[in-house]
Parts: sequence; C-alpha cells; structure tokens
Amino acid sequence: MAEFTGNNLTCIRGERVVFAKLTFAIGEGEVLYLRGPNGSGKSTLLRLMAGLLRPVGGQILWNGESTLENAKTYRDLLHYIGHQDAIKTVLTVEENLTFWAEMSGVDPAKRSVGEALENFSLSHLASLPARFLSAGQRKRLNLARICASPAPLWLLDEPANSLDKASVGVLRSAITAHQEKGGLVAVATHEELSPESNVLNISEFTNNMKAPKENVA
Amino acid sequence: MAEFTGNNLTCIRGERVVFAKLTFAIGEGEVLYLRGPNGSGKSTLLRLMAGLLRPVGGQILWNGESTLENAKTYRDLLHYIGHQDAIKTVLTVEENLTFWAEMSGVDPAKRSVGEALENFSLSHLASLPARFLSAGQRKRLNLARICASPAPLWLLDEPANSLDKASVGVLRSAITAHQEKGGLVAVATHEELSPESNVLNISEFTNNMKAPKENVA
Amino acid sequence: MNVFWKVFTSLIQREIRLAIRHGADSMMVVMFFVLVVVLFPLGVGPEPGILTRISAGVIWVAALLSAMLSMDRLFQTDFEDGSLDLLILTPQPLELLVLAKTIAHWLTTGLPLIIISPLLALLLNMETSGYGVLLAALALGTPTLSLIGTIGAALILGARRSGFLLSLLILPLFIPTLIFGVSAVDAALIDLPSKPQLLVLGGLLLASFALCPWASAAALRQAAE
Amino acid sequence: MNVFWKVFTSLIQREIRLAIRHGADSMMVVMFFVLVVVLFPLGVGPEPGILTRISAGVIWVAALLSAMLSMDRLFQTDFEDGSLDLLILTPQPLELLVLAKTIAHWLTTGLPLIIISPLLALLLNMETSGYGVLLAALALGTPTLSLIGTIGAALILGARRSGFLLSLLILPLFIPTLIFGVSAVDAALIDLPSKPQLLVLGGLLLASFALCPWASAAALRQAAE
Amino acid sequence: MFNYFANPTRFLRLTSKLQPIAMVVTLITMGAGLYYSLFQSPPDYQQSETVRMMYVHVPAAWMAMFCYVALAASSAVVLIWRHMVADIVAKSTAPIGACFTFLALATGSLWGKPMWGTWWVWDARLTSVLILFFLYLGYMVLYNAFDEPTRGARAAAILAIVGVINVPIIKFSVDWWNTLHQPASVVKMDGPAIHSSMLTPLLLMAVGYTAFYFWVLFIRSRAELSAYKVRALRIRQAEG
Ligand code: HEM
Ligand SMILES: Nc1ncnc2c1ncn2[C@@H]1O[C@H](COP(=O)(O)OP(=O)(O)OP(=O)(O)O)[C@@H](O)[C@H]1O
Ligand SMILES: Nc1ncnc2c1ncn2[C@@H]1O[C@H](COP(=O)(O)OP(=O)(O)OP(=O)(O)O)[C@@H](O)[C@H]1O
Ligand SMILES: [Mg+2]
Ligand SMILES: [Mg+2]
Repeated sequence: MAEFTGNNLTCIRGERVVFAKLTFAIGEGEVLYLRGPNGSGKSTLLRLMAGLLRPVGGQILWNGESTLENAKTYRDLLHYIGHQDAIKTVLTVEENLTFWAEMSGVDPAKRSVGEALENFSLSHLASLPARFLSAGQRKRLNLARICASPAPLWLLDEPANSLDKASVGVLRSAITAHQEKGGLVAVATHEELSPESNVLNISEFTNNMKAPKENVA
Repeated sequence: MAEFTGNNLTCIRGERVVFAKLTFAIGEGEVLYLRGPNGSGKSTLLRLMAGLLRPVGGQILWNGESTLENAKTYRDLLHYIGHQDAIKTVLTVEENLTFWAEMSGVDPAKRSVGEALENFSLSHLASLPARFLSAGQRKRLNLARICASPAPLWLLDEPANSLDKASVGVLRSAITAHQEKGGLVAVATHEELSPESNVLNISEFTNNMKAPKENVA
Repeated sequence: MNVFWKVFTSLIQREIRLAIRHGADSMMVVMFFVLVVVLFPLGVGPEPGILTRISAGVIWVAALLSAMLSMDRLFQTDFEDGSLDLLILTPQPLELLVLAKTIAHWLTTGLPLIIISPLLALLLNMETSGYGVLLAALALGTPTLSLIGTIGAALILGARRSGFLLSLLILPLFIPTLIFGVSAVDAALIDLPSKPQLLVLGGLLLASFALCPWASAAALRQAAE
Repeated sequence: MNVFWKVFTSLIQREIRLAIRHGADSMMVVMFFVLVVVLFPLGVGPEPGILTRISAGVIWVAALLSAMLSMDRLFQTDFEDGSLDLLILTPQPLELLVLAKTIAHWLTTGLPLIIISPLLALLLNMETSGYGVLLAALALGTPTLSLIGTIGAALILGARRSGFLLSLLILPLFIPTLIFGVSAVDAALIDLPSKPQLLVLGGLLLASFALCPWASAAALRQAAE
Repeated sequence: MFNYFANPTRFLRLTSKLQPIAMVVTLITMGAGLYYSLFQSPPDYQQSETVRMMYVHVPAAWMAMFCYVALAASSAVVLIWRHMVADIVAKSTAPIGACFTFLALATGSLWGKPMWGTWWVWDARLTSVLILFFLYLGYMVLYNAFDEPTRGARAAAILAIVGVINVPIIKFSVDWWNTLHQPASVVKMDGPAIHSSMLTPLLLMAVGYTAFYFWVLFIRSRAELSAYKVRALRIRQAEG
C-alpha cells in the first residue's frame, strides 16, 4: 500500500551536480540499499529523501503525493539517522532518548523508550551522562531513537558504523522486524547488512563518474 | 628491534574499572588487533598507549623503557587516530594535512603531504574547504595524516569506519607497507582488515564481563 | 493542540536543563551582565554623581551586550551536532519550536537579568523612583532582544566570520529597544511619565513576537540544506 | 631549536588563519569592543563632559570584557574536535604550544583592540594627553589578559557551567590589570606621571608570561585524560 | 511574468536595449534638475540657501526606501521561486541602495548642522534610516559570508524581507512621533504642500535618481550574469 518513490532527481551542491536523473522506488516492507564510493552522494540522497534538501529537478512522492507539498504530514512518517548523532553530552542517555521520542509527537502510549534502550542494551547506562559513552554506545543510542517511537519510513545513513557484531545483529533484526510490520527502509552502507535485493548504485547517476567513461568510449 | 609492550595495565574511568591486568606486546612489523564489544575499552586502551591517559596500575614500555618517563622522545614515535577527526572545516583539505605534518616536527624532506593525498585519492579535493567533505572523505583525510609524516608506531581507532571498499583497500595496503618497513600498529576494529594473527580480546580483561559470570558460577 | 503543547514544553524543558547542566551560555550571560555593571564603578571611579547619571544607560547597555553575547550559540550547537536536522524533521511547525527555544533562552538569560537588575541599580546609585520603570522596561525589552536575536543566530549558521556578522545583523535592530528602554527610565528619574516609551517597547515586543519566529524558522531551514 | 621555531610559527599561522576564516572569535571581540564603547554614548547620552570623565574606564572595561569573552572558546573547539589530543601528542613541549596559541590569540584580539582604541578614545572625547599612555597601558595590559585567560580557558574544558566558572576564575585575576591600566591613563589626564603604573603593568606581564603557560599546559593535559 | 524575465538570455537582451535609454534619461533629468535647483529655484524664506540641500537629500531618501522595497521584492522571488535573475537583481540593488542611504544620511547630517544645530539626534526617523543603512550592509556582508553562493543568497534574502518593516517606519515615523524632522510635504494624501518653483527641480531630480538606479542596475546585473555564466562554464569544464 505505502510506496515511496523518487523520479528523475537531480541534486546540485555548491554549484556541482552530485547526481542527475536518479530514480528509485521502495515498496511496503522493502529495504533499499544505497551504494557507491565515498563522496558519491548517498548522504545527499538521504537528506533529499528526508526533505532536508530540495532537489533542483524531479520529485519525491509518498503514495503518489509530493512530499514537499505535504511536508507536514510527511514528516510524521519518517525517522532519519545521519552522520551526526544529535546527542547532548550533558543529558543522560535516557533523557536524550525521551526527548526525541517526545518531539516525535507520537502518542505516549505508542512510545517505547525503555524497550528501545533494552533492545540496544543501553538499559544499564540509562542514567549516565551521554559524555561517557563509547563510540559504539553513542551510535546505539542514536539508533534506539528509531525504535522508541514508530514511523513507517526509516532513512539510515551508515547505521552500522562503529557497531560491534552483536549490535549489528540487533540492528539487522530491528530492520527485519520493521519490514515485517510493513515498514520501508532506505539505508546507505558500505557493509553487507543482509542478503540484498533492492540496491541502488548511486555512481550510475553521478555526472563526474559518467562523463569520463563516455569520453573514453 | 623495536618493541612495544604493556604490563599489567589497569585503567579506571569515572570510578569504574574498565580493564585490569591487561598485558600486550607488539614486535617490529607486527599488527595488534584490539577486539571487544562496544564499550569494552578499546579506545581507552589506545589512549593509554598514546599516553593521553595514565594507567592506575602497570606500565607501558617502548624498547623496555617506560613511555611515561620518556614522554618527549616517545611522542616522536607515534601517530594516533581517534574517534574524533581533528579536522578544521574552514581550512582546506591540504592546509589541514600540512598543518599536522608540520606539527609532527619531522624533517620537511621526509614529509609527503602530496603523496598522502594522492594515496587516499584526495588530490582533487586538496583546495576545497574541509566542510564540504563527505563522511568517508573526512575519514580519509584523517588517515592521510599518518602517511604524511613517518613514525614507527601507529595507533588506529576504528580506521575503517565509513570508508568504502576501495579506501579500505588503500588503508590495508598502507598498513602492510608500514609493516614491511618495520612499523608497529595497534588497531581497534570491528571488521576484518587482514588475516589476523595478533589479536587482543579486551573483554577478557574487563571486570564487568567477568564479575557477573563469577557470580553465576 | 495537546500534542503541540507537550512538544513545546518538552523542548523548553530540555533547553533549560541544558542551560543548567552546561551553563556555558546562560550563567555566562548573567555573570557578564553583573560584571559589566560591577566593573564600571571600578573603572570610572566611585563618584556617586556620575554613576547615578549613567546608571540607566549602563544597565541597558549591559543587558544588550549580554543578550548579544548569548545569541551566537543559540542554534550553533544544535547545528553542529545534527539536532537541528532532527528538529526540522519533527512534525511540529518549526516556528513553534523556534518560539519554544526563544522562550527558554529568555527564561535562562533575560529573566535572571531582570531579577538581578534592582541590585545592580542599587550598586550604581540609581534613584529609587527609577526602579519600577527599569523593571518594567527590562521585562518588555529583553524578550524583544531574545526574539530579534534568534533571527541573527539562525542566519549566521555555517557562515564565515559569524561573530562579526551576528553583531552587524542584530545590533542595529537592538538600537530602538535600547533607546526607548533608557529613555523610559530617564523620564521616570526626572518625574516625567514614562508610559509612552513603555508602550513603544510593548509594541516592539508584539511586532517581533509576530515576525521573528517565522523569519528564524525560514533561516533555519535554509541552513540545514 | 629550529624545529621548535618552525612548529611554533606554524601553529601561530594556523590560529590566525582560523581566526580570519572563521572569525567567530577574533572579529567578534573587536566588534564587541567597539560596540561597548559606541553604545555607551547612546545609553548615557552624548554629554561630552561625562563622556570625557569616564572614557578611560569605559575603554578598559570594554577591553577586559572582550578579552574574557574571547577566552572561553580558546581551547574549546580544539578540545571538541580532537585537535587537543593531537597537539598534546606532538613531540614539542605543550607549554610552547600554549604560548604560541596565546600569542596568536593576542595578535588576533588584543592587537586590533589596541590599534582601534585611539579612534574610540576620540569618540569618547578623551583628552589627547591621555592617548599615548592609553596605548602603552593597553600594549602592556592586553597580553597579560590573554596569558591569564589561557589558564581559565584550559581549566574549564569539559567542566560543567564552564562560562560561569571562567568568569569566576579569571576575573579576579584581571582586576589588577584593570585598576593599574585605568589609573595610568587617569594620571596622564591630570598631568601626573604614569610611569609607576606602567611599571606595575610591565611587572604583571612578566610574571604572567613566566607562570601562565605552565599552568595552562598542566590543565590541558588533565582535560585530555 | 516572472517566468518571462527569469530566462537569462531574454533578460540580457531586454536590458541591453533599456540600458542606453536609462543612461540618456539620467543625464538629461539630472542635468536639468541640478540647473533648476542651483540657479532657478528661490532660496527659502526660513532656510535661505541651505534649502538647496533638499534637492539632493530628499530624492536620495526616497530612493533609499525604493531600492529597499525592490530588494525585498526580488528577495521574495528568490525564496519562493528560486529564480536566478531575481537573485541577480537583488544582489545588484543592494550596493546602489546602500549608496543612496549613505547619501541621504550624509546630506541630512550636513543639513542638520545649520538647521538643528547638531549633526545627529536619536529621533525616530534618523534612527530608522541608520538601521536601513545597516540592513543594506548586513545584506551585503551576509551574502558573501558563505562558501556556497546559493546559501548566502537565500540567507540574505530572508534578512531583506524581515527588514522591510523598517520602510513604513521610516515613512511614517514623523507622523507617529514628534521629531525635529520635517513631516512629508510632497508625497501626501491631499496633494503636495510645496511651491511649484521648488517642486519642479525636486521632481526632476527624483526622476533622474530613479533612472540612474536603473542604469546602474542594468550594468551591474549584466556583469553578474556573465560572471555566473563563466563560472558555470568552468564547472562544466572541470567535470569533463
Ligand atoms: C541624517 C539626517 C536625516 C535623515 C536620515 C533624513 C531622512 C529623510 C527621509 C528618509 C526622508 C523621506 C521621507 C518621506 O518620503 O516621507 C526625508 C525627507 C525630507 N527631509 Fe530628511 N533626513 C535627515 C535630515 C534632514 C534635515 C536636517 C532636514 C531639514 C531641516 C530634512 C528635511 C527633509 C525634507 C524637507 C524632506 C522632504 C519631506 C517631504 O516632502 O516628503 N531632513 N528625510
Ligand atoms: N570519561 C569517562 N568517564 C567514565 N566512563 C567512561 C569515560 N569514557 C569512557 N567511559 C566508559 O569506559 C568504557 C570503555 O569505553 P571505550 O570508549 O574505551 O570503549 P570502546 O571499546 O572503544 O567501544 P567502541 O567499540 O564503542 O568504540 C565504556 O563503557 C564507557 O562508557
Ligand atoms: N555543502 C556542500 N557543498 C558542496 N559540495 C558538497 C557539500 N556537501 C557535500 N558535498 C559534496 O557532495 C558529494 C556527495 O557527498 P555525500 O556526503 O552525499 O557523499 P556520500 O556518498 O555520503 O559519501 P560517504 O560514503 O563518504 O559518506 C561529495 O563529493 C561532497 O564533497
Ligand atoms: Mg555519507
Ligand atoms: Mg571506541
């Protein structure tokens, strides 16, 4: 039922075309893997999907409706995890998580802060100021955010960075559980997270990659 | 000839014992892999090795001499890459790298800033302000630092984070080349970087892992 | 509506908590305010005549400087650690969130400043007839400063020379508040009615209340691009 | 020695480059200094008599506040982005690096302040007999402020309520400089010799030059743990 | 209409035709206006010869406000439709407006010394014009403060739009507060209250100033546009 698509997207940053005429589609319960070398535009595409950037051409649709025009309802539907972790080091782990759960505006009954902490094995750290967290613990706290309040679309930028094997497993099963509930996921990653079906290779759409090839041919 | 060892190291952070009685040894041309789940103390151990932290017990020796007592000469010998990347976003890529090469105090003839940029395929970005770098490009710039001026001991904290496959390859060959020159490397990572010989599993020395088990037994 | 309110208060709560735990901004502002006023007698010499004469001006200038000083980090940390992206992506209108942040900013910087000002007025030998008007003028003026400041704070995100820019952008906009604030107190000190000036201050407050959150929200969206 | 010198200058260069590119700190300080001084006539009213009377005090208080204002970010950004770790790990003695940073800080904040001060003195109607001494006093006093400030800046790294702490820590240490600075100028204005005060300022400078880098370096090592 | 002019080539073609016209109008009206104001109009019975300052001061003040409105309007177009031409018009208008504002401030100050006995008072009109000047400055500095040009354009556009409330304040400040400054006597609901011997040169100068604005605007925006094209070309080259 839910469908998330992008048509002919072109994105310019700093007067440089990052990618052009990019098209993608994610169906219900599907995961789209974004692949490409460093600097190819994966993070850029995710920010575009989230609505933080505007494409210069093309559009992004949720169930056939433009996400830019229905920004307010659309923002209800998504969770975004970027490179930066949005963690305030003076607040405790729990305070950090609770704050974002509250900001999501989701019905308190549907939130599950405790469960999310439990899931990512952060419960024993709940009352620690976030400053003391190790790199992987920070990342887990950031990931716990997407489980603490429900939203159908997850946009994840290299979520497995600095995670240990066990946590990668937790992340993987969180994604699978989300899929089973009919959720949609777009994830940029350099690693194998699961047997991949739906892969978007961004370098196919980047100008600077294409142009030399054509020149050579 | 060169040898880097730690004896009976105990480290306390925030009134908690992170690890105790930890012992390691790295010989010439060897790589030591630090392993352990998130929060087990890999980064802490690396900071200890670098001399940024002081152990509450035990000592760290370079060729049998205490590194704390000979801190000044010892600091000449090492490169440390932590979780934070020490990149100034308003300076260009090249300015960032050149600065750290100059600070290393190494003879200018022995520095190789251009080559390091080339190696990590950053040459085309050299004059760009570092703010525009993608996550992987930032990491590569940080890594280029260790190649820009020579030092026998490398301490690397999750150097492969957010790198694409090609860059991981570059990193791997940089490490191999360093080994062949007789360099020593200690690296904390969750991934397989090369067929591992010398692995230190930190969780064997952490209290909180051990204690519950003993309680149960 | 209920959801909005909840989100609104939880943002204010977080900001206040951050200010208290971290304190870099809020306490610094109050300290700064006190210091400007305390250092003056030290620098100028403690002649009561002169101090009395310049008391209203010193307090207002100090308030202005403190407000400006606290502005540049208002959105900066959120911008740097990625919180701003997430705030923009919450379903709530960004204008509301900006307003919440502004209120929190005022509660942690403007309010303490007002509370402490009678003490400082005493220190500067201000005549007691000015106290009431000083409080009223500060109560009307400092929220305006916070509101106007948010625009500047949002516009400079990611800019070069942001500190310089911030002062250039918001200081001119602060001037009316300063002028009417001082003249309200000065009028009271010479037993003239200060109601007209207070009314203008109120008008400025209303106008900036209506305008600033929108402008700042627009600027923040630009900054996240 | 040669290596030291190279490292020393390249650190100074970087700091200056950062200050120019980013400008948040350095330009802000100068702007701030100017603003304090410009806002005063606005707040106090432009009566030349009063302005003349308080000119030296206003300029020194402004200089003090600007110096304090620029201090809290001196090591903070390096601390947050990991540069501090690397600086500590360079083979050069940390004291030297601290000194280089202090010099860069003074070059980008203290020096512009000195250069612009005659203009501000003019604006405040200071009598011309005070100009020379004002410059001399600022030239001796502002490096002291920078040096003392580094201790505070290093101590507050990672501390809670850092802003508050900073003012509490370094302000008392600033006060002697303020008092002798103002009285040097005031003496010149009433045609008394101001040499004794200038000598004291010189003494303060020497003492802080000998002491501060060590204290700050120790504090920095502590902060990195 | 916006779409029509948004096409850079069309804009270039149009301005290349209008530019000489603006130049001719400027030279003629300014020349005539200066002649009338300096030699033909009578000295004022109160202000004597200093009244001639009016012919420089008043149109400059008008243009300062006019340019700001133009700046804000094109900035709105930049934000809403993201048209490049609007951006170029806004960017080119700002320095011209700043110059007019500076002229109004400087001539006003010069005029104030003989008339009010002081260069400057902090009354509502003077203060609001000073703020206008700072808004122009802020716009220009903000525009150039970013590494990404588009970011600067949009941030500055927001500032321009916010600042537009200052324009009615300037206009009506003399009515709302009693100040030293002259209330409006030309642009009023019930027709101008000024003698025609003074009105004619004033209006001539006003037309001259306006034409001058457009003249410089065309020159500047054409230069901006070519610079933009060169940059785009270079980027395309760099990308192979
Ligand atoms: C720096 C000081 C001054 C500033 C910033 C200033 C600003 C302005 C502005 C913005 C206007 C246009 C108002 C409108 O269109 O309604 C104006 C008009 C005018 N100003 Fe000034 N002014 C200054 C000083 C003076 C002085 C000293 C005089 C003479 C006593 C003067 C006489 C006038 C007159 C006669 C008008 C035309 C009013 C009308 O007919 O609409 N101004 N001024
Ligand atoms: N300053 C501190 N005060 C108190 N505890 C700390 C401090 N810094 C780290 N810790 C704790 O010490 C432990 C070790 O942290 P460390 O960063 O070394 O882990 P790590 O092995 O590098 O983990 P990761 O794989 O997530 O990077 C963690 O449990 C962390 O919470
Ligand atoms: N603000 C900006 N201005 C100009 N160029 C930018 C800007 N931000 C990013 N870029 C450039 O756009 C390209 C895409 O960056 P992006 O962060 O999307 O890459 P990525 O695919 O996520 O890479 P990584 O795997 O390293 O995270 C990069 O080459 C980067 O240098
Ligand atoms: Mg990325
Ligand atoms: Mg770690």
